[in-house]
Amino acid sequence: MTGPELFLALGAVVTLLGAVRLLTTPDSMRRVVALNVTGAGTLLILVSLSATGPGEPDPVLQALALTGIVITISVTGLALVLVRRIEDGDDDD
Amino acid sequence: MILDVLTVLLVTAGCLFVTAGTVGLLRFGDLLQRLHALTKADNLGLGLIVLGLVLQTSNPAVAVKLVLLWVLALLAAATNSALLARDAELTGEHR
Amino acid sequence: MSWETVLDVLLATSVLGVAVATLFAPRRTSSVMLFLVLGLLLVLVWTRLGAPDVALAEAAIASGVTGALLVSALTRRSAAGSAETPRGGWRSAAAELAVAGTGGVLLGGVLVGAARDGLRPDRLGDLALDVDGVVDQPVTTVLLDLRALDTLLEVAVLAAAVLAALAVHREGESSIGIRSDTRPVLVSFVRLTTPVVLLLTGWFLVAGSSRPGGAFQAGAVLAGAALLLLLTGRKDLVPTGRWLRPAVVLGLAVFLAAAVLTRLVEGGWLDLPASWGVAVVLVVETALVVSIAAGLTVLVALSRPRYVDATTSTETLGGAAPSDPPRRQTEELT
Amino acid sequence: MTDLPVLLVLLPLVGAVVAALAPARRTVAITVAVAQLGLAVTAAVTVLRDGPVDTAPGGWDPPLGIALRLDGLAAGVGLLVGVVVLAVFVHAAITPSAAGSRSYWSLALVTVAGLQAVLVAADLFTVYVALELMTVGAVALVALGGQKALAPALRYLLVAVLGSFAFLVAVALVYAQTGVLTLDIAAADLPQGAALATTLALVTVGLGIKTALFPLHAWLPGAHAAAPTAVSPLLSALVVKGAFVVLLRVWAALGGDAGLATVVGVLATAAVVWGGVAALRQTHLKRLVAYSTVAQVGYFFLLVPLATAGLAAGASAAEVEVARLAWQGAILMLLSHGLAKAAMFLTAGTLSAAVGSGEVDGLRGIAAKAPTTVLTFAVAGVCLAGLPPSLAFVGKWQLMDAALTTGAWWVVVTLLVGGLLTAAATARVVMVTMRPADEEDEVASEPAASAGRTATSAPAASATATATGPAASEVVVSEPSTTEPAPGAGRAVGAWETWPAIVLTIVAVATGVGSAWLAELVTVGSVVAP
Amino acid sequence: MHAFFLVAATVLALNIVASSVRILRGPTTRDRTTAMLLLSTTGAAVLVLLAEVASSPALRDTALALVALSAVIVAARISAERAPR
Repeated sequence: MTGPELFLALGAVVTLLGAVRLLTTPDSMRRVVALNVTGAGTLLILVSLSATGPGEPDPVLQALALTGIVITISVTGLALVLVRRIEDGDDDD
Repeated sequence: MILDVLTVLLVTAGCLFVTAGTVGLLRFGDLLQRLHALTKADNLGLGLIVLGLVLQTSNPAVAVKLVLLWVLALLAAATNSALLARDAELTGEHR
Repeated sequence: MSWETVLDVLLATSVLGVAVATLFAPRRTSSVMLFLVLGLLLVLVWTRLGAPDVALAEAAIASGVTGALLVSALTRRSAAGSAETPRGGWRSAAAELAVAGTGGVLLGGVLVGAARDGLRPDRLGDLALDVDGVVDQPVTTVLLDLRALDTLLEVAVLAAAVLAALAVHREGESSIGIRSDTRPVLVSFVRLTTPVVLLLTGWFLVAGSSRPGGAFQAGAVLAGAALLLLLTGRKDLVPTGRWLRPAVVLGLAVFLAAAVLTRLVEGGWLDLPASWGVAVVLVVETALVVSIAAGLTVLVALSRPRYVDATTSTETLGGAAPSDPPRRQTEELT
Repeated sequence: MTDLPVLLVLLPLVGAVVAALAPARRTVAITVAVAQLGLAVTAAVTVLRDGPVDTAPGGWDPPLGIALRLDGLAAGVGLLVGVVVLAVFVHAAITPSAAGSRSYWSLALVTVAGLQAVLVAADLFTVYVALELMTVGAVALVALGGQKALAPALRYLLVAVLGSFAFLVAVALVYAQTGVLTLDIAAADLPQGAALATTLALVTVGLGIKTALFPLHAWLPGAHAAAPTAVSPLLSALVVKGAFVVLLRVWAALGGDAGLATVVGVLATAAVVWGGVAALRQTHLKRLVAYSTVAQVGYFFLLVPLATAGLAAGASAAEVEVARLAWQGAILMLLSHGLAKAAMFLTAGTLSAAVGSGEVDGLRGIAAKAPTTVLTFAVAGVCLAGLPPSLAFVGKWQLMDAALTTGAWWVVVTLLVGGLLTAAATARVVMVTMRPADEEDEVASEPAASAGRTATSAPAASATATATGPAASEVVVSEPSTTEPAPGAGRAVGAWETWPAIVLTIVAVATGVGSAWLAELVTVGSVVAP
Repeated sequence: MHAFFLVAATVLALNIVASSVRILRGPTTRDRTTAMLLLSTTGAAVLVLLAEVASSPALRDTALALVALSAVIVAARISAERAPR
């Protein structure tokens, strides 16, 4: 198993771990963290795939990873604003 | 050649200091001692490594960038320590 | 066994360990901080995988600004955190680990198998490396030339998230308030670091056409500077009121204008001509930096807790003071 | 003409930017909606006449560049988008507080842009980005429903993004094997084997979440019910469909998998029955309508087991014929559901606002005050149930035809049972509206009693809790929302308020009468094209 | 030289793993923030070493971004941590 293949398999495990945790944890903040771990796992898959080829790393997959990063932070930001508004509502009682 | 030897010495020393900082962070009993570990050992560690690498480059831009990195890290650590230590004193949470 | 392998195995093991610790840590604060460690380890992994662009983006965005977001969103209550205990204890954690581990190994096996069988000489990436685009950096070429529509839609995703955050925001749709901290140590720290961070922003923006960097990394770093200024009460330097929404959608608007312009002049949507394509890329990227920085700043500012302490005040510009209309309690039933 | 696919995406995006800044948001949004409908009609006519429109914005030919493809499916669903968006925007413009927030217009336009991009994208990664755009827009729209809508919105966001990640892993798997992202080119090179089965499974789970396929549906009723009146129709009628179209595209391109198709068939049947029964048991009007969407989604998925044999390489002519019948039937049902469900959500919102209560039992006597609105709700329900001469009837008939040809009697039973359940749920609501509203005290005590009754259906939902997370026990604090006034604070139904829903219902019936062109349109450029 | 830098990077990476124990154990958020800062400094050191190994100057930029953003994170945390008077 080469380095990129090791990270490829690792990416699959991390993705699944995050996904399972996202579905089972009750705390909304941790669900957001779990979502980000899942995202990190899929990034690992994309970027390690870019390095599996014989030649230079694949720029297309790296570009896809960059797009994924920006989308994930947008989603995370929105999710945290929602968490904040939900919990601020709780605090007032 | 002499530069290479110097680099090896400096980077090795840097690694030792960082390791000492980590050990301190893990072993020291309270926050103030840990802050001490961080600021002393860690920044000295990064400084030595940066110095070692500056010796390897002939490009002044790279050297400037490396030193900038060190200064930034130094500032962040100092600010963190000053503010956290003050807060910890005020609330007594460090004990 | 070479040192490269040692480093790779060490990194892979610690990524796995830190990921598990992040997901199962008993407290919110530990979970969030460990996620930052995961981000740091991933930066190192990306460098090992020959992806400096992704490493830079991870440091700036995925670990950097995401870290600021998560850390800001921690309330003092949860930061002091004793309330949360993982549901079900170690048994359910072990079951989850077993399920996810098994599934992950199977999926990993399929992926590795596919990557081995699928190694072909004419991968898209190899074609992209040979493309003679308007910029020299392969990743930037893919993002802004070959797959510009993806990037346009991605910018729209960020804009939509920020507009949504402003829409659900309590204090009104066009202003952000943030609790400032004006202790001298912090203020002088910000005064010293802001110029450096601004310099970095410019460098990443300019560097993007020839080496790793670009609008997203630059925008994230600029958002960092804006946050530092907001934290120390310098609202005069950051658009927080009337100019907020225009700043948020500027990047999308300029990108759309570029699409229409290229259609009208060159005949193809986002078809960058060799002669003035570089100019289009630079203008679009500059507008994107502004929007990305404004957007990320809004998201961080609005996810910060609203303290009810009498000693501190949430100052807002352009919006009404926070009011608490009466609420009734309802049970969520699913 | 090659501009059409790009225009369909960029026009609503431009509208969103302008609506985010300009003071005259409504005017901008409605103008864009009208132009959008014009584009959709042009697209449908063009596709019917000349076949699919392929284009590659950026000037790079696929696989290097991004491929966009306006085929019959995209044009057909695009027509639905055009009609529904215009009707909903008009409703939102003339009805007080239906939009929920000033930001409604730009966020709705962003969602429409994402949806159109999902429909025309022929590149797998572009589909991923477009799905995310659609999801973020849709979640934002839900969140406009006030404090009570925030928790459902968050849940929807987290679960839907998880689905996107599953899709993204599938995309990575396809790229690993073929080295391209263009769906058609990749499909031609993809070898049979474990990787293909995994890809299909990931796509089905990922998009199954976004389409709310049973048992991945638990996020939907909360989100669709808590959303403002002018949002629920967009979500139920359009956003859910976008994800389904992608699923169908990928299945059709990759040839499907017989084992997985059986699983999907079982889930689809369960969805129809479970969603139908759950809808009957709801006491909250919008939740009732939302659960019926869960059931209807089951109908569309029945296409998968019926058509899979005909999608595989080397299928016989008879198998392809069955696949074509099923394809047309399911898509016609999808279009009809979009029209009828949008009308139902609009009238449900109007009725709830008129009586000042979201509960079904609060609707007593409203038939006398707002007969047109109740009638529209009833007719839309009849369309949904698939009675002649509605479009849904034509679709159902074709699906049954396909099922009988292959001997899949269980599909026929499912379709009949589902129709009965839908009709029963509609009838229940209509009967309540016609009961006299004299028992004031009982009305006042309704919310508490009904909350208890809803709770009894919780055990049934707990089976799915593992798939969607334990939000069941979350306590949500809500403030008096703009979309749902406090009990007793009803308002008069505006003179023109019901018209958008009436128009939608008329279209649902009228297209049923002359649906041959529509059936032809939705197969253009697909594997089952005649 | 190449191998030496790699060994040094590995040693520092080991330090990162060790320090994350402090983040897990706390006990206070201040301890965690302090550990975070140590980690990002160490991470920056690894990056500048790897920049020499892979002769990729972009990694030095990455190190700068890392330290700059960790300063932001620390400032955000500190102001939220601020002791009530």
